[in-house]
Parts: sequence; C-alpha cells; structure tokens
Amino acid sequence: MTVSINEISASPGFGHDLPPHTLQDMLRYMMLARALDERMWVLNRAGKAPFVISCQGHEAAQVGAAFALSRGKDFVLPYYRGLATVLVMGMTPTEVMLGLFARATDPSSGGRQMPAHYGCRRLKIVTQSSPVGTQIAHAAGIGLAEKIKGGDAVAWVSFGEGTTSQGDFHEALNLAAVHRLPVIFQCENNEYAISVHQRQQMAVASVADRGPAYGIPGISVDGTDVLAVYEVTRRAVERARRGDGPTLIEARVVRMTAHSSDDNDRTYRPPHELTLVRHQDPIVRFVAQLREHGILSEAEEQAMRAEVAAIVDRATEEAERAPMPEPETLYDHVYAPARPRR
Amino acid sequence: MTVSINEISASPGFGHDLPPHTLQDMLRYMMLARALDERMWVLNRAGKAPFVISCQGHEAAQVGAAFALSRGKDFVLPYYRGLATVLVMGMTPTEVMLGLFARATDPSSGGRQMPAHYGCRRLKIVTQSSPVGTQIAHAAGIGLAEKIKGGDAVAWVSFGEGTTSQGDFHEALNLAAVHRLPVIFQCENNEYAISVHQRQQMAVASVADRGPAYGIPGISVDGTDVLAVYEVTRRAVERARRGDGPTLIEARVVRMTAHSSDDNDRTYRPPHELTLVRHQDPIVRFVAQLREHGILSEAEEQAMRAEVAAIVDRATEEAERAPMPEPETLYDHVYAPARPRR
Amino acid sequence: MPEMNLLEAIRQGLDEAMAADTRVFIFGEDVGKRGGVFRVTEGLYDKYGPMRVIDSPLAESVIVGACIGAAMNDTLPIAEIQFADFIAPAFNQIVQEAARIHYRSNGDWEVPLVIRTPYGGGIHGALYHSQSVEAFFAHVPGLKVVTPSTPYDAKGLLKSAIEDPNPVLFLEHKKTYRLIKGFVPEEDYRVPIGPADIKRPGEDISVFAYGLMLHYCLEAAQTLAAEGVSVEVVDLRTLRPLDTETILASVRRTGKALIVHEDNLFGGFGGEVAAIIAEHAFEDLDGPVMRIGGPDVPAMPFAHSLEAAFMPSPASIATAMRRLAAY
Amino acid sequence: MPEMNLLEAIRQGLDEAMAADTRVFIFGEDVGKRGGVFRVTEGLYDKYGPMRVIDSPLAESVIVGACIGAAMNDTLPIAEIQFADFIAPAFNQIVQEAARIHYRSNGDWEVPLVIRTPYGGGIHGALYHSQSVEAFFAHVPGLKVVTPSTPYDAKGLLKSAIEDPNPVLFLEHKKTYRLIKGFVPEEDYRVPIGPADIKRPGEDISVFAYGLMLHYCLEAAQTLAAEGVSVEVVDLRTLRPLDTETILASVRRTGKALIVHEDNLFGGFGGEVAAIIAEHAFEDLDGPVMRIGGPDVPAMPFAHSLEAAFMPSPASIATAMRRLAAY
Ligand SMILES: Cc1ncc(C[n+]2csc(CCOP(=O)(O)OP(=O)(O)O)c2C)c(N)n1
Ligand SMILES: Cc1ncc(C[n+]2csc(CCOP(=O)(O)OP(=O)(O)O)c2C)c(N)n1
Ligand SMILES: [Mg+2]
Ligand SMILES: [Mg+2]
Repeated sequence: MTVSINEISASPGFGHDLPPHTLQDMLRYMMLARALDERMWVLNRAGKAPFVISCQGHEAAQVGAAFALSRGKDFVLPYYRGLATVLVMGMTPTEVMLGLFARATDPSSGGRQMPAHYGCRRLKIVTQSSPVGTQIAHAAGIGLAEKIKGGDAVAWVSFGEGTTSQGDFHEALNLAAVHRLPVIFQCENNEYAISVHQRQQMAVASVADRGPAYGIPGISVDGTDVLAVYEVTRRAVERARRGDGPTLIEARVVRMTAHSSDDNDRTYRPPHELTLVRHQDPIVRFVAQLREHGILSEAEEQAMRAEVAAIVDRATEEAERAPMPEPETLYDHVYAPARPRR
Repeated sequence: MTVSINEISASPGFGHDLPPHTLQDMLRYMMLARALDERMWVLNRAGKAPFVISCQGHEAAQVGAAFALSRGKDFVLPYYRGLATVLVMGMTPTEVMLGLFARATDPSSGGRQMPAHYGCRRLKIVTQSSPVGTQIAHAAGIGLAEKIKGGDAVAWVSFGEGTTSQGDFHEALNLAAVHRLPVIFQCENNEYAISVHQRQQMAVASVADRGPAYGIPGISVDGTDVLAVYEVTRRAVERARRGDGPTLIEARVVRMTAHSSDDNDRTYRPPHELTLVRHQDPIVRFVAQLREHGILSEAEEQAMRAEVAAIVDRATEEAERAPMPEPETLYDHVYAPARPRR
Repeated sequence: MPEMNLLEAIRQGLDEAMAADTRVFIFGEDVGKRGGVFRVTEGLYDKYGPMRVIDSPLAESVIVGACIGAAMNDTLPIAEIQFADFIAPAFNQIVQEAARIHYRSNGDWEVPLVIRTPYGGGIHGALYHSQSVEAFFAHVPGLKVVTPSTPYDAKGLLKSAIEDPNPVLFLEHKKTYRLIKGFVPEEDYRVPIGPADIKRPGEDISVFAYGLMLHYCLEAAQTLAAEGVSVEVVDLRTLRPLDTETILASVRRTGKALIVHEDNLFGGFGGEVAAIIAEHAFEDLDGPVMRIGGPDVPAMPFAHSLEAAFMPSPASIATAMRRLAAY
Repeated sequence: MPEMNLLEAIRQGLDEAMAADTRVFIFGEDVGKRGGVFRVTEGLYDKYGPMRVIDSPLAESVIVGACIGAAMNDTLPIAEIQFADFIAPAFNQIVQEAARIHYRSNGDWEVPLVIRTPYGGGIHGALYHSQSVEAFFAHVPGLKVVTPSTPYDAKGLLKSAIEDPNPVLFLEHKKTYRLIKGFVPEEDYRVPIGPADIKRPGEDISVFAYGLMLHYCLEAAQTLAAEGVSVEVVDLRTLRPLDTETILASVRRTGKALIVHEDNLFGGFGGEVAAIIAEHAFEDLDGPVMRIGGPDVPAMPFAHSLEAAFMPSPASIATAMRRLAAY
C-alpha cells in the first residue's frame, strides 16, 4: 500500500489548480518561516536567544500540508520543527518571537517552555511537550473524540523519523487504524535524530513502509516539493473527513542546520552531506518552479523578501520590548479552576 | 515479505525427516501439557488451585517451536500460556505443579508469582512478569548481548496478538531488526485478548503483516500444525544463527478455554465459536497425522496417554506435599549480594 | 437509601454521569461487552453503546494518551487501567503530559480526564495484581489523586472527578470492591476532592489512612476503645491536594500521629504526611510520628503465607496504636 | 592527583570500567560518534568501537528493556537516558522489570544494570530538561539510587554501580557537570553504594542534601559559620539504600534537621528523610524537622525570571538554616 507520489498524483496541471495568489501565499509562508528561523540564529549568536531549533529544510513539507487543512477547524499537533506549520495556522511572527524570548505574552506557554514548543487553543494548535512522540497519541485521541461527537474535523500531527521508534507512535497509529479515526500522521524524515542516522534507527528505507502494518496507507512524498505534499495531504484529509480513516505520510526533507543551537553536526555528519543539503533547499526549488510557470516575477520575489524581512524586524522588536514573566506567576495555572456545571 | 507456510515449506516428506521417535516425543509433550493443564482446572474447581491460565490450543505452536531450539543453549521467554514450551525446555511436571500450588520450591519464583509465570536460569527460561510485552524487549537485549559476545545462541520469545498493541513490541522488533539480532518473535494469535477480538485490536488480518514494517520476515503459520511450526522456526533459527537477523512468526492458534479461571468467556464469545474451537484441537490433529503415516498405533497412543496421566498424578502428589514458603522468606532476595570482583 | 458495595457505587456513579452528560465516555481494556474484569462497567456497553464504552487495544500508554487528546477535544473521557500495576506504561503520558498540559500552556489548555484503576492487595493477586501506586502520582503537581474507602465517598468523589477540569487519578482498592458496603443516597450528590474525613473521632491518638487500611484502622480503633484508648481515625480520601489542615488540627488535639498504608514504607505516601506533621505540629507532638507500611520488598507475593506476611493487619495496627498511646 | 570536573570524572570511570571488563557496554541515544549530548561518552566510541558504545533507537523503554535482557545474558550494560525527564517511557521496564526480577525469580536471575541520566535544573532547560526524578525511583525496592555530588564520589560510585549485581539508577546533576571540580586519584578506587558522607561537620544543626543542593548547602553553611552557627552538611550520596544511621547519629548530636532538595517538595524524597528522623530521633529533636524543596508546580519554567523563582538558592537555604538554628 506504500505508494510514491509519482504514482498517485496524476497532477491535473501545475499547482493542482491552485490559483496563483495561493501559490504565492505558500511561498510567502515558506520565506517567512525561513527568515524568522534565520533571525533566531542571529539572535542566538548575539546572546539574545538561548535556544534555537530549526525548521530550515522542512518548510515545504509543512506549508504544503497546512494548506490542505482547514484553519481554526482542524487540529494541528506540530513538533518542535513546526514553525512553518504554526505560521500557516495563524500564529503571528511576533507571537513566535515572544516564545523565543520567553516573554510573558508568549501564547504557547507564557515563557515557560523552550522555544518551538507551540500551542494555542484558539487556533487549535495543541500544546506540545519535549518528550518526543507523546503528541501522536493525543492526535489519535482528538480523532476519537471527533468520531464520538460526529464532527468532521481532522487531527494532523507531525514528528521526526527518529520518533517513530517510540512505542507511542505504534500505539497511536494502531488505535487510529482500528477505529478509522480522522488523523493524518506526518513524519518529517530528515534522516537524523540528533546524530543518529536513519540506518541506525530503522531497517526500512521509508517510514511509509509502516502504514501497511496498521492497515492504513503509507505514502512517501518528496517533502521539499510543497505542491506534492499539498496534494497527498489534501487526499488524506478528504479520506479522513469521509470516515475512511488515517493516513501515514512520510515527507522526505533535509535538516539544513545542526539539530539545535546546542549541537554541532560536524562531529557526526560528513562534510559533503552538509554541502549537498544546501542544494535541496525547498524555497529555492519553489521559487524556480513559480518562476518557470510565470507565477512569480523577479520583482515580485524581491518584494516578497523585503516584505518578509520587514515583518521579521518588526516581530523581533515588538517581542524584545515585551515584559518577562513576573516571578510570582510561577505559581499560576497548576490546576484549572472548577467549571460551572453544565 | 509476509509469506504463508505453504509457500516456504516445500516439505521434503512428512515430518520434515524427523525420526519417528522424535515425532512421538513431540506428541508426548503436547499430551503432557494438555493433561497437566486439564488437571489444573480440576484442582481449581476443587478449590486447591486459586488461579489457572491455560495453554490449551497452543500446544502445537509451542512444541513445534521449542523442538527447533537448542535446549540449555538458546534462551526462551515464554509468556503465561507457555506451559508446553517450558516442558520441552526441561521444566518437570512436578516443578510446574509446585508453581501452581505456590510452593517454596517452585523453581520459577518460590511461590511468589502467580502460576504460569515461568523462569529457570539453568534452563535459560527467562523469568516472566505479568505486564504484557516487556519480555519482548528483554529478548532483543539477550540477542544484543549475544551479538556483542560473538555467541550463536538465539532468544525465542512468545506473546499473544493482543500484546502486539504495546509499544514494547514495536520498540523491540525495531531494535532487533536494526542490529540483525538473533531473536525469534513468536506471536501466538488466538484472536482474543481476554474479551477483545482481534478486529478491535488491529486493522490487519495477520500479525505477520507487521514484519515488513521492520524490514524483517513476517511469517504466518497454522499454529495447530506442530510440524509446520517446527519448520518455520527451524528456518528462523538458522537465519538467526547465521547472523541474518530476527524473524516474526505468527502462529494462528485457538484459545480452547476462557482467558483464565477468573474469566467467563460465554459473556463475549458466540456459542458456535466455542463449539468450533473444539474441532481445532492440535492434539487430535497430530494424532490423526501420525496414525495416517503409521507412526503411532492405537496401542501406542493409549500407552502414551496412560504414561502422561501417571506423570501428572505423581507431579500433583509431589507438589501438594511440598511445603509452603516460610513467612520470613518474604524478605529474601530483595537485592542480590555483591559478587567477587573478576 | 439503598445499601450497596463500593463497586456498585462506582458503577452507579459512572452510569449517572454518562446519562447526565453525553460528553462522558469510557475507554479501556475489556470495558465493553465484558464489563471490565471486575465488572465495574457491566451493563454500560448495552446501555450506552460501543461509541461511549470502548474496548481499547491492549496498550496503556495510548489509553491515557488518547484520552488526553479526547479531553482536549471537548469530551470527558474516563480511562480504565485494568490493574494499577499496569499503569506503568502510561507513566509518561500521565506525568509528563496530562499533569503538565495546563501549566505548560499557561492555562490555555485543560485536560478533564479521569483515570480509574483498581489497586492494592490481599486478594491473592501476587506481585503484579496487588500493587499500590499512589506515592508515584501523589508527588506530581498538576494531578489530583483520590482514594475513596466507602461506597458513599466513592460515588460522590467519582462525580466530582468527572466534573473536575484537571486530570484525576481515581484509585479503587480492589479488596474493598465487594467487602465494603454502605448506604448511598438516591439523589445526586458530590463529595468534594480535597477534604479529608474524620471517620471516627477520638482523643488520644490520631491515625491517618485510606483505602483498605482505613477499614483496618477502624477495626483496630474499635479494639483499642475496648481497652480504654480513644483513637481518631482520619480518612485522607484525597492524597493530592492533601487536606493538611484537618491533619494538623487532629494532631494538635491528640498530640500523637500514626500513618498507615499498604504500599511499601520507604518513600511511600506516609513519609509526606509524617514530614508535614513533624514540621508543622512539632510543638504539639507528645510522641514520635509513627508509620506503618508494607515491608520494603519489591511486591506482594502470591503464596498465602507470604501475602499474609506482607499485609498490615488490624492486629499489627492495634499493636502500633497501643505503643503510641502508651508513649 | 589531577583535578577535573564531575563530567570528566564520570567519563574516566566509564573508560576505566570498559578497559577493565569487556562485558561492559554503553547503550543510549547519541552516545556513539556524538559522544552524548553532554559529551560524557566522548572518545569512547573511537576507543571501544560500535559494538560497545551503541547508538540506540530513540526509544527509552527498549533502551532499558534491552539492557535488562543483556544483563541477563552475561554482559554489564550501562544505559544512558539522555535527560532524566525522558526516563518516563522506561518507567515500566525499570520499576516492574529491572527492580523485581531478582525478587520474583526467588534469587535465580540478576540484573546488573546501570542507568545513567542527567537530572536537575538551573541550566535554562525549561519544563522538560530540568526535572528531578529521584522520588519516583527511591521508592522502589529492588533498585538502588545514587546521586553523587563531587567528582571523586561520582567516579567511585560509578565503578561500584557497574560492579553491583543489582539495577542502579545513577543520577548526575547536570549543572554540576562542569561547575563542580575536584581531585580524583589516579589509582583504582571505589566509593561504596550506601554510606552517606559528612561533607562538613558541625554542631548546631544537621542539613541533608545531594546533587547541586549539596553545594548550595555548603555555601550557605559557610555563610552561617561567619554568623557563628555551626552547620553539619551531610551528603546523602545514596538515596536507596539510605544511610539512616549516619542521618540519625547526626540529628542526635545537633538536635535539629533540615532537608534540602530541588525536586518538588510534596511527596519528594525529603519526606522520607524527615519521617525517619521524626520517628526515630524524636526524643533528640530540639526543633521541627524542616524541609526545603522546589515549589509544587509541575516543572521548572524556561524564562529566567521563573527559573530563578523555582530554584532553592544558597540565600534561601541560609535563611532556613538561621530560622532552625534560632528555634
Ligand atoms: C522521549 C525523548 N527522548 C529523547 C529526547 C531528546 N531528543 C530531542 S530531539 C531528538 C531527536 C529527534 O529526532 P527526529 O524524531 O528524527 O526529529 P528531528 O529532530 O530529526 O526533526 C532527541 C533524541 C526527547 N526529546 N524525548
Ligand atoms: C500491561 C498489561 N495490561 C493489561 C494486562 C491484563 N491482561 C492480562 S492478559 C491480557 C490479554 C492478553 O491477550 P493476548 O496478548 O492476545 O494473549 P492471550 O491471553 O490471548 O494469549 C490482558 C489485557 C496485563 N497483564 N498487562
Ligand atoms: Mg529526524
Ligand atoms: Mg490472544
């Protein structure tokens, strides 16, 4: 049942009939994510952001998928590389920067969590923790509740390929498969779990090979191709809303940075690979595609870059000005207050 | 990579060239397991054995597998239905009965564990607990140590199909696959986990479908056919000893009793199924096969039954006479004493 | 007011909660047609159907993990863990997820989840069907831990737990299921999570317990009464948040404290209670703060001789009471 | 005698143990080429090769579970859990398996396993890279739990742990890794598992601590000394089995006890120490048994302002010492 995108996507035309402005929007989100991410590293080097963990190289996989979801209706459970995901779902660049600086108004956690642990109830971005894989079970449970309630929202959850080794991955996929829950499992496979290569993580070539073990489709897609990811996700969403159950999608991506700002990947990654990765930049690829199809002029691209840079500047400034959490707030929200009885 | 026994076993002749006395031995162990098991239920009804959990219906799967192992060399990690397994590996009927009665000399636990939680270091029967699935990880670790040491023993581990839903199943198979560890994973699929049918446990028809998810062979075999199980296990053992890695074997068996003496399966199992199960008795089947091939006469069968009955009588008497654990021994063996430095 | 056992009270509580609020559902192993291995959910599958009483796969981590997700999607899940011993695979989901979600999201998300599980021994359950697990979870901020000992409290606390917007671990001592009977009102009532309950007032010593041991303490107190010693027996009922006020007030009156639990002594929940008393009622203490707990062996064995040797008994508790009273 | 930090002492201990006994191997995430995320195993992969320093899949349950199996097949595994916060998925394998195997097999099987893991906060690690987990595991009979605070102790205890036939949880406070330096002898030595160590003798009050807090207590004791108060600081070093003799002897001398840990107060390890003192040194107490612990919030936040508010400090410890001394 594992199929590659080439087989399933008899693409109806470039961009799967998405209008040009939508295609430009996709690119804009990818660029925005990249620009924010790059700024974070600059701030890190400047001693202003103690911790950065990157989305670089994963943008297409995330933007493609998120564009197939319904904002404010579907639940997303992105892992720590999900910057582009949360931007598309409605988190603002300033809000992202508030998290980086651990400010009191950080919507994800009020500065309690490390950066990149996103969450926002209003946007149905489900709060994430650091222990990897736990969110996969939550996604299955959100799907279960949706089925019980008879709704048609889907739960979309992302995680790395290393995380598929956790028992929670297995338990959640199995549960979702048994009950045909409306869940989309997106594995962003960048071939590394910190320093551990996929070869030491699993004895299969593709995470998608695991779909059939649960009786669900396992689809492997080039995760640097935003439109390919959009298309497989769109189909998976349709399938989920129809009540036909979950889909496992492997988006093959590249990790363009070290694991995090605490890591130095030159200790375990061969130099030629570090060069190679630079040539798989999903943004460069999408720009070229749009250019080729006459959807993005050189001038439009430059304008977009400038627009994004300005947004990042403003977000950084706004966030830096925001106040730190007050020490007494340490004691807030240990327990939720009783609700009025219904 | 999932193959059925029909495809792989171009059987060289009945009994895979095993000599007649070996075939009779196999039957004897199956009968012995059955007779012991049936006696346990009698003792339970008589108020002498507070807890029984059965091997009935699983005998062929266990005896066939165990005959492909090397006694005293290979490790076995049988789950609580593994009565026939431990008998073949060398545990005596009296020792089994000592466990049933929770006697001080019970080799598995000195009366500390529930019956059917087997263990004996001398026989390389690894001590088992009740939380299901944990032993699968231990088997992988035994295989890992064996690889590190450069030995050629294998680890054979069994569990039910319900247990495959646990994360530990997944994590252990994955580890064994990555390092090509000498481990044989035998799932004894009796279609129920207490009251939960396989349909609510997984969305695949066969547990063997999960082998490919780890890059290892997944083989489904009729677990009421002792010789078929013998043959697939023999090949898996060869493969493991050669360093080619683990195999997942699904032995399709029947649960001929309630889950345990605490269960009443008429509350969840349709009556016709309870009848049907009686017709899939692996012992009846093997007797017929041996008779057909002239390897077992009616008289030999009767003699064997008498022999086994006598053994069970003696085992029961010996075990009943054995002393209970002294209360003070409650405090023994919390910690192992320091070893002399090597 | 009908009399029923603790198990029936819990079943009735579940039934009424499900009837009153369609968001409530049950998820666990064998909870459906089988009605649970202890029959707590018997009849509910037939009454509420397979979408509200759901047999889970045999996987505790996703039982809890999925219920966390469901709780975040506007339902009120009740997870059943078949035996408390088997809660260990769900430890990560309970401790790192359920308990921390409200805090880590700065109050944005809530996890209104109840996890019911039978614990404790004395029923010949051996090492893995007899364990007490309260100490592990009562240590975790963000969780609530409830341990009812009577049918009345069980039903009332269960309803409070289901309505609580926080994750509540609901521990049911399995030996009390059928052993302990009591009157349960027809009308809809609650027992609030938090307050301890003085089950027997007394003057000479204060004894703190919960679960089966509460009943053993009451029995021992009865014995002591005949000997002229007046024992106050306090049912802690909720272990987190703990009712330290009631505890300290009792000790300030009697000057003497004994804590009893079945779980292993070392690092058990009694240590916390003792420490609170030793720090905050120091001036009122007329004797050492005493504890009785299960012996420090890995778990309760199967053989009757060994199980009996493990369990604190009314007699051994009475002995300790005498010693403390005489101090 | 060379000076080194705590991290280097552990690395040296691992190196020497691997050189001395080919049965010793290391299994964990990123322990190979990467040398561990804290660099504790740096160099060992090159020296001992990929069969003895093995990068595990990202799955803590099987890290511990496989090491249990390996330990039963005549090797001496050292499992590394990358952060103590991530030990939760392995809780089942540690508590239900490793800790109970010797007991449940009536002494037949042994599990000579060491589980190393960095714990504790103050390094801006936020909710999930700062946790203390000792209370969960010190409660479990069959486990040993070790918490060294100095390079000398760390190396000596590590070697004892590797040679111990029982599962040992070896907790390394990550802030002490590079902060704490000390002299470590060239020759092969052991620090036995069990005995506590009086790191600073004193007369007026007894303070019990471990890990980073031990150093904060020593700092505070220094401050108090200048004020004329003599503080005895006892490094518990091993939490299970606990050296109650040394603890009680100290309290009997000073009459006053303070326990300090970074973990959440309620249900934390300090409760057990306090309870032991309150019960067994009652007659010698001249003041309440006091405790300092992390506040009862789910975990330590990321923001500096909040992390600082969470951590006990030398100053807050000194305040408590003063209060106790003045009692
Ligand atoms: C349960 C758990 N164990 C270990 C870690 C430490 N850790 C953080 S990220 C990571 C690697 C994750 O790899 P992968 O799933 O492939 O995601 P990627 O970072 O490559 O996108 C590890 C080991 C963790 N966060 N949680
Ligand atoms: C972790 C855990 N959860 C629950 C149980 C309770 N339990 C005991 S056996 C069993 C069913 C096992 O089914 P399966 O794996 O199919 O084995 P079978 O009994 O059918 O041979 C359950 C749920 C347990 N022992 N361990
Ligand atoms: Mg990765
Ligand atoms: Mg089964």
